[in-house]
Amino acid sequence: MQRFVNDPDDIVDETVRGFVRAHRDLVRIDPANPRVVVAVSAPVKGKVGVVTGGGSGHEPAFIGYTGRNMVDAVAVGELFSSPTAKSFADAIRAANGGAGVVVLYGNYAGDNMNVKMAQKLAAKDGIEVQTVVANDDVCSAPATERDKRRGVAGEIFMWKIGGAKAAAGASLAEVRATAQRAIDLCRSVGVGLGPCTLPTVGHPNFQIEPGKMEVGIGHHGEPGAFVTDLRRADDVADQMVDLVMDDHALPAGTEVAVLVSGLGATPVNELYVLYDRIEQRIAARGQIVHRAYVGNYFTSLEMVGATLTVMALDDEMKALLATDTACPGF
Amino acid sequence: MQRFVNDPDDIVDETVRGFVRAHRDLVRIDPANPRVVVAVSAPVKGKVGVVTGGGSGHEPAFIGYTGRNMVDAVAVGELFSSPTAKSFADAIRAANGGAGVVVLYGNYAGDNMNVKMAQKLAAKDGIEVQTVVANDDVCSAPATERDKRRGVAGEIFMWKIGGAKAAAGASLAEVRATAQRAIDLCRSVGVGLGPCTLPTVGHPNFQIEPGKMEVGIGHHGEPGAFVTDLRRADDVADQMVDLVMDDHALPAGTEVAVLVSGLGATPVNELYVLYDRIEQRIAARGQIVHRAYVGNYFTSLEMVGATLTVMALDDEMKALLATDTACPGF
Amino acid sequence: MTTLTNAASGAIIAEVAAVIVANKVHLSQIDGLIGDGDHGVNMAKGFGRTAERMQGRTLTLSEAMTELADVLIAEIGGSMGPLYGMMFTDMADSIAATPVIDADAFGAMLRAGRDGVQAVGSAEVGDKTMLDCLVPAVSAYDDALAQGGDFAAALEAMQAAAVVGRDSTVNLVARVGRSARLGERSRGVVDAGATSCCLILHALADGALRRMTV
Amino acid sequence: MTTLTNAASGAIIAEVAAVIVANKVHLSQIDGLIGDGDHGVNMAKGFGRTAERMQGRTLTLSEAMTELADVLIAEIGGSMGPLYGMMFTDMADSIAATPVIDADAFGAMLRAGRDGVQAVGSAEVGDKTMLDCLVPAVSAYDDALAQGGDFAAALEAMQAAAVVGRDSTVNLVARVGRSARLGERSRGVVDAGATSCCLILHALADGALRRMTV
Ligand SMILES: Nc1ncnc2c1ncn2[C@@H]1O[C@H](COP(=O)(O)OP(=O)(O)O)[C@@H](O)[C@H]1O
Ligand SMILES: Nc1ncnc2c1ncn2[C@@H]1O[C@H](COP(=O)(O)OP(=O)(O)O)[C@@H](O)[C@H]1O
Ligand SMILES: [Mg+2]
Ligand SMILES: [Mg+2]
Ligand SMILES: [Mg+2]
Ligand SMILES: [Mg+2]
Repeated sequence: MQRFVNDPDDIVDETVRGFVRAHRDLVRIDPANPRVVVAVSAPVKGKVGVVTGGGSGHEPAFIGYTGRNMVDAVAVGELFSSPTAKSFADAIRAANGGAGVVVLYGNYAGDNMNVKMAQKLAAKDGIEVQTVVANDDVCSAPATERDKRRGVAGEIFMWKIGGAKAAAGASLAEVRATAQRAIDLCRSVGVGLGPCTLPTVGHPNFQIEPGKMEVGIGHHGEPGAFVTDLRRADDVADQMVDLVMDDHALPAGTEVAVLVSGLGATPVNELYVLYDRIEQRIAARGQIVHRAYVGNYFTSLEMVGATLTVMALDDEMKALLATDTACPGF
Repeated sequence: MQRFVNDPDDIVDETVRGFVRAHRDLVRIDPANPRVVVAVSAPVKGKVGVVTGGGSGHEPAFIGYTGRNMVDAVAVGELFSSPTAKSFADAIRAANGGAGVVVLYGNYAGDNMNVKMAQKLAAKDGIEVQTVVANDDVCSAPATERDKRRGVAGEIFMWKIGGAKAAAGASLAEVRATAQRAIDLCRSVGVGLGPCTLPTVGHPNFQIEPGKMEVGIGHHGEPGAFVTDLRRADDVADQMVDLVMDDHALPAGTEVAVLVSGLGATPVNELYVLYDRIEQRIAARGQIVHRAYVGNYFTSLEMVGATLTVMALDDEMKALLATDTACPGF
Repeated sequence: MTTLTNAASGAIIAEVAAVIVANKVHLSQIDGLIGDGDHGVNMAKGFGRTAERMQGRTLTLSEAMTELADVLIAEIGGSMGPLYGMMFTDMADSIAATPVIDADAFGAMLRAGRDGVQAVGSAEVGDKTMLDCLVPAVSAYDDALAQGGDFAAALEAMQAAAVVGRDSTVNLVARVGRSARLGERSRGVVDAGATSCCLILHALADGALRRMTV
Repeated sequence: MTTLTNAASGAIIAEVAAVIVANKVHLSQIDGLIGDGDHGVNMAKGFGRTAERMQGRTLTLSEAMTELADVLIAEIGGSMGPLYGMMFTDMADSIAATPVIDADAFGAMLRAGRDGVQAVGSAEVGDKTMLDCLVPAVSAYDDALAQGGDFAAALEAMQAAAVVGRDSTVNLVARVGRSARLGERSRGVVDAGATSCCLILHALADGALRRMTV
């Protein structure tokens, strides 16, 4: 494995330590739990706490979105594995400013279980906890079973909107409802061109044949909608837009925010090649790109590929998206 | 090739187009030259213009550092190939606010030639041009031949400092001198674990055997100081720090800025694993990290590996580094 | 009546842990076939740490189970943390106030554990998970008692049913967890969680059988 | 006296371009051995575009060279843009005011081109570059004239020396440019730039020889 690694079992602890060292102006480690990253600004008295968490290996997600007017505390799991219920509970405690805490996380079995348990643990401390489960990945289940869909890069918009709403002084119910609306307005799709390897496992977690691509792939290599020939970037971009926008079914003239993220090993210039076509295709379908993000925002170790997220906007969402934030991930 | 690409010959034009679409709040394409990216804020009347340029494939460098209080205009070359003299000249014209233009670029044969010619072309238009040639890569030549060293990720600090100084209203001579001092205060080293492939060429431009690493590798795969066994991340980090800091020879207590950049395909978490040790090693050697940047700041397509840049700081450099900037790359 | 003393049975959990640690590589290998190959690592980490922390202390069975559950919930995460964490939490709670555990109390404990796993994981028998071992094993225990069997006979019936349940996963297609990604390709291989569950139930029953007093 | 009419010789550059375009793959293959494999692509792009833009227009030799230089400088970049760009700029400038080019004027033009390459690239003979072809070829031209040879003889001497110069790069170690990264490993292979330079000088001389008037 051509990697920078010490003992593979230590990679998560070292990542968190290095991360907090590098960004100590914005984040710190929870003294109660080395697997919880907390914004230096948190907790803010009277503000709804915003928490997320998930497996590691997606950096800058999840920890990178901790900061001012963003997520207050993040529970950190092993590579591609849910954080413990205790870490979620400690993150909830660290974020708690007395106005309740909202946990904004992705729809994965382990996360669902651990958040559920953390909620009970926090309830014992008298902290009111509400949750939003992101399910923006269109290929992970049909539209009729949206609750089965996985959460992917749309979570970044959910955090940004939820963080901004909480910073604006909204109540727990309001923050929850707004973050829920944010993720409801998001649709995402991933395209995988190459696998990644967990350092503790030592071999790729799946295979993609040269010349093929897996459309609809998940953030841990979950199987896509189909495997097909890898075509020209413009065709791939068109297909990604169509998958997302067909599911979205937005009225003509809707403004959208677009996020194109590399999965880890795809060069940044290719993301811009995709984006060049994505914006044109969205325009051709009648929607208007209000704002775009292109880069490595939500990765899967060194997977080769990219994800597209499109979020429909209205005036409130635009204002919240424009809220000034400070976090290492943006 | 598992890539998002149309005609490989179009990749640069499409990258620039996608980039400017995505970041139109900050940048635009020069109407006179599709290979010149200009800050929407430029030119600023009476301000010294700041220009850079280089081959493509290093995104977000170079174009990503165009913006407010940063670089005013960037000349864009083919993949790993210097921009034309005309593009450098057009970038100089686009950045020119009447107070002269400083070109802050890296020490490569093609860039040296094209900038030299562009300077002559701009002189015909009556624009005063001065240059700073970055040479922060310690392994590319011995300390006694610093003028032969290549410019690498230290350029980012040079741009940030030069951009901030120009924004502060300094004269051409002052901006040049300050940017020169910034790069003189920088030392960098790269470690390569895997090669990259130019889409137009179709095979890797060099090889690194599994289990080996190339210490001192350049941004285009230029050969390193030596090839050795790939060791534990902590050992690699120590070696990188020692190479950079031995060359630096800074007094104890010196504050430094640190930039760790992935080369393209190394997962972000590994950069933090390296950084965790880098900061400790720097501290053990007696210097103090004032500020750190960790991420994909200056890449080489999908090369596997990382670079370390350490910049010595004084009060002026700290103030300039803290200047508020807006560009897609940060 | 045959019973088990709660106070004297904490070491059963150390024995369960020893079995899991001994099967670390085996469990990871099975998980590697259709999962991500870490089940043995995850399990050995949680159970091994508990065994270490129990060393030199005398715990009741319910205390030891709570200790194990706490490690799983606080330090393991993933799916195993909550699944086995809730199983042992609910088993511990069910006997916490029972100094002398008879066959009925033991059965109630098993049912509590099973229900805990189902409550947190929302999986069903047939989904190719640990439940395909746990659910029939607990039923076999209950059935043996209902049919007039004694404590020991019920435990042995549970062990036998656990093996059958574990092996039933070979012909199943995974519908939850990581292996579900493979669909039909997940058939033909035993489930890792069912395998660890079978090991746990066996060690638990063996420990109980060895400590029974009349 | 044998001369060349500037006004009637623009097409020589189209002929030079045709030779480069025809050798696109060959040049890239050579560059691929110890460089990045794009020399043919870079050259064909610059020379080919110039040929296209010259089509249907009648240019003088100096105008055609300026046209070529402008494309190289404005559209090719890299190292070839400035190197061949300055070579043709300086050659064009040297004959721009010379309607009738005699052997001396042609020699001055060659020297101007050589000096242009050296000024912009700062390389030396022996560095394994196009200069290993260009410098001895220009010297051979001068020497032939100095030794009493006529225009045609000088051009032929230049062609012969260009081949020898090109082949001299086989045994050199690259000290500048991309191949320098390979050090000793760059020995044994001909230099791509020297190869293209040899093609250019040959086509230039052939074009001149065909157009000479007495
Ligand atoms: N919802 C669930 N209910 C019960 N058991 C489950 C559930 N999801 C997964 N499992 C069990 O977990 C096992 C895998 O455990 P492990 O490898 O440790 O976790 P992970 O899949 O996160 O790597 C599976 O073999 C299966 O038996
Ligand atoms: N400083 C220089 N002076 C003269 N020729 C040079 C110089 N640097 C490189 N060359 C020539 O350039 C050739 C390579 O050209 P090309 O492949 O088009 O550019 P690149 O190396 O940028 O890919 C080399 O074979 C060499 O002859
Ligand atoms: Mg796992
Ligand atoms: Mg597993
Ligand atoms: Mg090249
Ligand atoms: Mg080349």
